[in-house]
Amino acid sequence: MTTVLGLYNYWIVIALMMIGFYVVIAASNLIKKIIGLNIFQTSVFILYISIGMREGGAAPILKEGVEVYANPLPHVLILTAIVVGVATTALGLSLIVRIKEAYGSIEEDDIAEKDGSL
Amino acid sequence: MYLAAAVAILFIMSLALARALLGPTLFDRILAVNMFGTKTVLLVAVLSLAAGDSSYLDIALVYVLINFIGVLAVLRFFEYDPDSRI
Amino acid sequence: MILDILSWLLIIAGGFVGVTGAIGLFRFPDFYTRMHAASMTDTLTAGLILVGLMLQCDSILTVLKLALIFFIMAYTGPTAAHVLAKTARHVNLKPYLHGKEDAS
Amino acid sequence: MLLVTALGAVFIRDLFAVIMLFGIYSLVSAGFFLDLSAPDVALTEAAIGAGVAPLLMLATLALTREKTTPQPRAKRSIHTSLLPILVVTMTGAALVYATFDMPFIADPAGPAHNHVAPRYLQASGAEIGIPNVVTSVLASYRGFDTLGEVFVIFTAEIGVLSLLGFLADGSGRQYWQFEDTANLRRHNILHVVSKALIPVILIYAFYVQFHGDYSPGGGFQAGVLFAAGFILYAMIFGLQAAYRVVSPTALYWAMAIGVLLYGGTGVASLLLGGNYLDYNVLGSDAVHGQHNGILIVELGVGICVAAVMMSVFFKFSGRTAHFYDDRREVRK
Repeated sequence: MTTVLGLYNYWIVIALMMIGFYVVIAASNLIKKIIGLNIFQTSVFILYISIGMREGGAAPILKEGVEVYANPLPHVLILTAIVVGVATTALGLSLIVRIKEAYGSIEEDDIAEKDGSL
Repeated sequence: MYLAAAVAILFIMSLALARALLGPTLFDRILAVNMFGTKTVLLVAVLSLAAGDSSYLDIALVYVLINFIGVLAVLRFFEYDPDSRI
Repeated sequence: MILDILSWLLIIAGGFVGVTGAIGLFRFPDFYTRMHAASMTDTLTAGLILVGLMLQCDSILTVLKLALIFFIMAYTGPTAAHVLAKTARHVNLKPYLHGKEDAS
Repeated sequence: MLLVTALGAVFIRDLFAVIMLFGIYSLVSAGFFLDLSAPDVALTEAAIGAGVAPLLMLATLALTREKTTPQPRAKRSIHTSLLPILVVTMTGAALVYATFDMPFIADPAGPAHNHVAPRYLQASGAEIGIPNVVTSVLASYRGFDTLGEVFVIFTAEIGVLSLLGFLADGSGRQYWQFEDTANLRRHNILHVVSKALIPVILIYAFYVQFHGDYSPGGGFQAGVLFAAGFILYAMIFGLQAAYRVVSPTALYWAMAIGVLLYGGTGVASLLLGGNYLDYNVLGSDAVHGQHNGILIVELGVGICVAAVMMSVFFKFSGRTAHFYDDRREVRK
């Protein structure tokens, strides 16, 4: 695929990224914002992995008689990024829990309202 | 032939996805997610045989276990509030 | 050769049951009937396709791995379905009875 | 399919359904990774995205959801709903325009395939001697990166601990002192089935941990899987039973030990005359040294990740137990 259709992976990534972006800026619920961030994050993962893929490449586990492997470097980066991603998601969620305890709501509008009245 | 099996499984998965999107009650969604998970396992198994790489089956096994745990995690959510209605 | 045909028969049967169950999941009127379709598909399709694949592969390790997946699926699938149905009963999800619309 | 799921996550208002869809979304993207021949990543994404992340989100939802259904919000002004769409479309268009300079998918001439990656693929067989290149790059060539990632996970857990690790109700009670009413103990069949299943999960986690040199797997995936086994135990038998098996304090120690094991390996190689995290000096020859180094480092990663995941789960559900405990007292 050497035509312009060979770029389809980027377009999928961009579409996902924009969906995630939209959720982050448009949703008022904080949990939903976190989910948007996660969708955004996954789109970056897909970008890396699709860059690392090669035509007819096997998984990067060395075997007899296989010549072409996928690029292992993006795999390593993304593998760690996924685990770090869930750790930071946990941090964000715990912030949400604290916000709920302090403000009694996780809707952005309510929180802004309370802040304004203080 | 592997392709045919994969296509059949993908078809099942898309119907399950539709049910998860439409699902009037939460339980319909949980059911669809569960079914989606098991079909992913089958898809991975078919792909692994088609690619001739048995190490993909390890991943399928992880999917089975995680799927089970995921469903239970959701059900536990209902236990908090015995009065909860859907 | 016979093994090949048998395996493809099993895989086709599995695919057929699966597609039927998926249509059931999509079309049935309420949760409990959908559950019937889905859980039957979960076990039967998985079993047929996995056994079909087992007959297809040549290394004993792959067969063992597939068998392990099969057993764990046959073990967890019905359990999950059982707990799901029980919880649904517990929170008073109403079944669809006698054509009456029952808003639950 | 990925797009449909993501869009669904945008439009459905019910948070519970969104979380379910997020689980599906993770499974689909894991399948996509597998199709792009990245089994290690698919394994991680399946365990994390479909297992742990929705679990934490559900716990948060249980803690924050409203008792009453929220009022239908007043119709937003056109200004607030159009602006995000405009911003998103413009950013998207700019990014699509940028893709025309990117290499085509699976093109061997792409820049990502022509710097260090071929060296890893060609030389790691002789230099490190384990078949899974991902593991050797992870633990050896890019050991510093991974050390940094482990520190990030550790720090994130410290953050969670400082946010949720104590209860501010002035009673001096700890979050693990509350009866967990949400256990699934009354499901007898489930009880028996998981009793048999949990050892299988734990053994499988060890397989993923120590067989990671030869097949997809390694410390990160094994840690998550191990934690998932314990989380299953805690879900079914209640948190109190799980605390008796692993006390929260033991988890803090395990986290620190995991990180120290990784860092200590580096110091050991320093003391033996090599560079930091240079495993060549850890064995009788370079290849053996690499083997030992990778094994220990992966073990450190596994311990740290498992402890962090369990600890985060304990905090979230311990807090949920406290939340519902208070609520019951109010009702009385």
